[in-house]
Amino acid sequence: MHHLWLIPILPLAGFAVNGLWGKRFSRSTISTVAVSSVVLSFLWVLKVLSGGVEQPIKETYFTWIQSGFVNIPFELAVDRLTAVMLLVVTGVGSLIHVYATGYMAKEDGYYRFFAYLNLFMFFMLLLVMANNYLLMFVGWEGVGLCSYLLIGFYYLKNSATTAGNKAFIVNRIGDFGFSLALFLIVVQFKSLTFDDVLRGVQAVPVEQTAGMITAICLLLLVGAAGKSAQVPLYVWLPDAMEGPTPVSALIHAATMVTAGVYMVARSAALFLKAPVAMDVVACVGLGTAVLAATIGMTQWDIKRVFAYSTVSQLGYMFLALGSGAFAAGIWHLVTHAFFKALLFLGAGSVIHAMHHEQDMRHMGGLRKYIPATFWSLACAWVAIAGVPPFSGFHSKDAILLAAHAHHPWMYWVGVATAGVTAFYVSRAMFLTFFGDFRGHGHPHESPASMTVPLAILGLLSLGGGYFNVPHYLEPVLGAAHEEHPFSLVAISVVAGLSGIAIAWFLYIARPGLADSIADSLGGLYKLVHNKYFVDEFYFATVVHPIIGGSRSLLWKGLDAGLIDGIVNGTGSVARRVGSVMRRFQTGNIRSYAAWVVAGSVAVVVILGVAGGVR
Amino acid sequence: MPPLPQELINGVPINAYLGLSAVLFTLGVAGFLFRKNLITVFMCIELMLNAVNLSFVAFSYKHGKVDGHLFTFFVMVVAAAEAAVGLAIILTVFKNRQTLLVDEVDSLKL
Amino acid sequence: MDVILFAIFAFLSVACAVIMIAQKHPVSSALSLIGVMGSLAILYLLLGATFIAAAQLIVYAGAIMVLFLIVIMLLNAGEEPKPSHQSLIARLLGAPLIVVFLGALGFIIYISIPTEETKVTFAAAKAGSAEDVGMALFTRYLLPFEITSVLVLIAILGAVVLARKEME
Amino acid sequence: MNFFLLSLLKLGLVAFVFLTALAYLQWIERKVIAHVQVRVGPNRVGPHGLLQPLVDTVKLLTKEDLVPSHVNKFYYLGAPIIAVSMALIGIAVIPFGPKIEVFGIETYMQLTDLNIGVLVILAASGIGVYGVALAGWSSNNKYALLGGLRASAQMISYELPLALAVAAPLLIYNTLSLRQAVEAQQGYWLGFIPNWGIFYKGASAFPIGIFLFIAFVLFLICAFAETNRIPFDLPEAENELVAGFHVEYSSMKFAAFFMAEYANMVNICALGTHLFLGGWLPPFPAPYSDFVPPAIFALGGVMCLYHGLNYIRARDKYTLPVFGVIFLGIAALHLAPPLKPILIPLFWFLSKTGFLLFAYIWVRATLPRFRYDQLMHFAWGWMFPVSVGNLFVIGALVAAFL
Repeated sequence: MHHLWLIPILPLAGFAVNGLWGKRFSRSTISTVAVSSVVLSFLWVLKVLSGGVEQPIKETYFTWIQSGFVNIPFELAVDRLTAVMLLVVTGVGSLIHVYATGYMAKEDGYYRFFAYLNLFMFFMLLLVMANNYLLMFVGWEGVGLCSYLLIGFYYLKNSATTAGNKAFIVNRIGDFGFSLALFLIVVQFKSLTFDDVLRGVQAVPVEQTAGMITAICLLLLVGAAGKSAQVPLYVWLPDAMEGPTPVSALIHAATMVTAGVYMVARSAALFLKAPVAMDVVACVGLGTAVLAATIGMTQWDIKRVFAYSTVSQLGYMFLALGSGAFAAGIWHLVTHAFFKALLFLGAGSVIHAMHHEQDMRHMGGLRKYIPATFWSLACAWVAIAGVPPFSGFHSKDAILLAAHAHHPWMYWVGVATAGVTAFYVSRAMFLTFFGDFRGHGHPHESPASMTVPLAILGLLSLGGGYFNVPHYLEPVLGAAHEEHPFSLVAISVVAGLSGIAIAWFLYIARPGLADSIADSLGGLYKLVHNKYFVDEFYFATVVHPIIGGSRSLLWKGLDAGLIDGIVNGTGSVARRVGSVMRRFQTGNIRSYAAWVVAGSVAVVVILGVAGGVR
Repeated sequence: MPPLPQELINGVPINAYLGLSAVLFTLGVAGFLFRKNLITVFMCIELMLNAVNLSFVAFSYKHGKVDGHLFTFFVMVVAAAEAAVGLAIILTVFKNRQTLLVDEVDSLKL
Repeated sequence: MDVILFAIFAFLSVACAVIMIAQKHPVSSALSLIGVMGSLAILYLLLGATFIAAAQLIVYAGAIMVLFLIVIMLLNAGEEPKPSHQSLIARLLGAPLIVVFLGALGFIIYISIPTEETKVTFAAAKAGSAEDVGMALFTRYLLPFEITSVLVLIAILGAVVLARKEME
Repeated sequence: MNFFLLSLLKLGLVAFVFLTALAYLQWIERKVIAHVQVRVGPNRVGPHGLLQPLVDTVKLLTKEDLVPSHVNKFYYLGAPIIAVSMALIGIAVIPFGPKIEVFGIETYMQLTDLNIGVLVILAASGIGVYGVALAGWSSNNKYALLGGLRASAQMISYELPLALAVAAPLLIYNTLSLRQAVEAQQGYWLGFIPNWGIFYKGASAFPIGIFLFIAFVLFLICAFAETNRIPFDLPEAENELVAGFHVEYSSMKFAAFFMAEYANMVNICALGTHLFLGGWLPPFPAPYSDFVPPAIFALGGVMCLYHGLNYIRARDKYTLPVFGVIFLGIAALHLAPPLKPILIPLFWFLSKTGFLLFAYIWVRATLPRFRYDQLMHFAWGWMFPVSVGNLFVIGALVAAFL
């Protein structure tokens, strides 16, 4: 008995304490409760994993749902995949909690923030530890809820609440797909437990159930796309940056958005049986990567740049999954968690230093004002740009090689995207830290509670590539192919470096050249800068029709017309009947009683005639 | 004392109990119909409940099960609740219209 | 023995019931009702329902009827005056209805359960001790029990709301 | 031996002793209060006023029994009967000791051992309310009516926490019969701590007695209220309602109410003794405890003799030696083999009950009276929640440890 339940329960307890009594606590108490709860669960994870997980650890607590042939236990399990996720979630989570105590120090609703954050940790841990799809779905919805709450944390800002609603609604679409997938799984495998599904998949020969399994996989993909911001459901993630920066780092970079990746990896067995779905996944991933990367080149808001970078990196992970290298995907998930969390936290530190200025055009030259932030961000920079031997290089490399093995053209697109990635990150770095200071006010370095996590994450994103995740995951996800053709590796590295170089050329060597290029591109630049007008497109095609339709048809027609009509009709009929029946109502209790007695006499007599109650 | 008939010596026939309960119930109904005092009427309801309880217990003796006792128990609890609320209502009625006659309290109509 | 006791207390209960609906004064009715309940408690004992007998005394005689008595005393409800107007149907239909009712009930009991079927003797009682009742109450009848508790809660609230003074 | 005859015998014995005890309880009360208030108390009739109860009884019997003209005769006369009979019923189910054997007849020191004994006592005290309520109402006197209403309201209010407090030990002993309840408290843990209700440990790993002690305190408070004793004697609050519900009563009917009150006290104290203080069980293991009662009596005797030899008041010259001899005699009886198994348990039972009764008197001598709203608020706002919570805790513990 490893008492796995402790891992999710601890943050939940933190949430309960802060949520119920946080209003009366001092800030130090709140942060102590919140941070310690997460750190404790991190330590417990370490204790559980210290025993090694050659055999998956399963703990069934009670039968949750028993209905017909479906029996869903409340069961937590830890295998190596979960172990990796647990380490990332609780580890990075703890760092970000620590960071948040510094970042949010001056904000209102301090206890609210940390209560939500702990609740999120609870649901995320539930998600990764669940041993069946339904429990996973609970965590899935829970993290969605928390992300909604935290995006709308500054609920006085209209944009924040709108962003929250957007995130929530777009996620609903994904969750709809997911739940459909769950229904299909129940129909197909008569169970929702991962093991049963795995067994079922291996049991039946492919050709019989290919259609069904493909459907399941595609629906799962819809869910994953919703949660992990893939085309066409990625639009909520950039807006989600309205939330506080630690939230963007924890939820919208490191953990929640990777839930989709985790889910697909968890269902690897299913996907492997559905090559079509695999290709779809790969294409979606690739498309997302390219799209987001190109948009990222043209944004001025530092957090938005990193948001699009997140989207494109997630695209990479899906590319990996689609090309069958699940382990590589998870690996990139881990490294990405490190350097993207770092990027966001760094951005947060920058914003903190700039007194909540997010526009890169008003920054610059911050290198000398906030060195600690700069150097830690530099680590993330080289990591994401794929500069060997840093973490991003390894995982991205593994993905690209897998893509090459899958479809060579995917490799080339990926490489291009890698270049673009390197470019926009370098652009952000140059605009922020180099050149001369274009802002106003005096930037100040952030407190230790923020810089220390930055430093730790910096080290991780430098060295994180040497956790050989694919090797560790072999028992779960099968062996990754090992050969590293030097040429391919070299090409991707060159792409990355060239991206950096171009950025240097455009923003350091020849400042202003970039704008002129943008003007010369004209329409194309506008198209990209306005995110391909995707939002506008959705509004025109989906949102407006739905609103209009429900107003005219559902409200005016169905509700006001039909339902009210039925209700009023019933009422009037009742009144007409009553106008007759009220003659009997003299208001005298005893005459009612007499009637009752008469009725019972009738009953009794009939019974007697019928021959008693034998 | 006259000697009892033999078939009565070895116990009371169950339907004597049932008959007793029927009689009590009918008396309760009669009281409900003919009494005019709200409280008395209310007590007649209690009497009916008791009569029914008796038959419940008798039946559960007949079947050698305890279920009838539980019904009786529940009836008691419900009667307690009913008494609390009903008497409160009676108090309010008296407070508002200074009467306890059921015939006076008949404005709930048309 | 059983027969004698049954005869005594059956007679007593009927007599008390008659007195109750015959008496003019509420307090007398209440006391005679208590008499009915007491004799019923003895009959329960004869039927082997020891727990129910005790509960009958504690709950009915000990609590409910005390409430009645208190209310009667509070309102100082005296004799019933001649009613101003009363229900026609109750006056006309009442008596015959009741006679028919009793007759039909008796007939059903008579035809349903032959006299010689079950003989009630205290010794032969199978169930009814506190253990049996409790066991059944908290296993098979748990849900009704819970619901009843909620009902009682609601009743308490209702009584409080009805009886409290109007706040100015 | 014939069951009925035996029961009649026991009945007569218990009735005689019990009624006498009631009479003397009142003497004891007067004495104790007197000494608490540094007075002498009744000391005219007989040595140390020992014959006072007798005289009181004679006086009450011979007093004119007047019935006010404005009362409702039937209930006015019935009320004291109800009160006193309901009070006396309780003693029927209370055991005084274990199974004994006299002249070869095996019998229990108890009138009848019902398997619902506790419920019977509760029911009796519940019906007893009518005596008071009817007395108050039928006296046709507003003080009496107020007293009766107060009494009935108070008694049914305090019956709930009382029943809940009583339910707690029953939950643990798993019986409703007082005899089995006492038998469940046999034994000692750690060899010397008695396994009584308030120290109960039994087979459980956890000393549930702690919570039973809370229940015991609740029980005592409710007992005071249930018997209309100070500090809860609102029904007869002299300075508010003259004498409350029995203001219109005189002579023996008046005495009947007092008898009822004292009988109730004795019953409820005996109940408390059986449920919480281990009934007739000695406070430490038998071989030693058997010598305690005779030792105590002997000590008393010796002291009496000593004080009698060098006396202060002339009277003591004769009385104290007599008492000394009597006490020594009693001590001797405790040692006599045939009586020993009867007297020793009886001694422990009576001493515990007597202690509780003494607590009654003690409190009466010390505490002031509540105000009525305080009384009710205390019942519903404090006693009831606490007893319910306590019962919950004990239930959980029983489920966990027993």
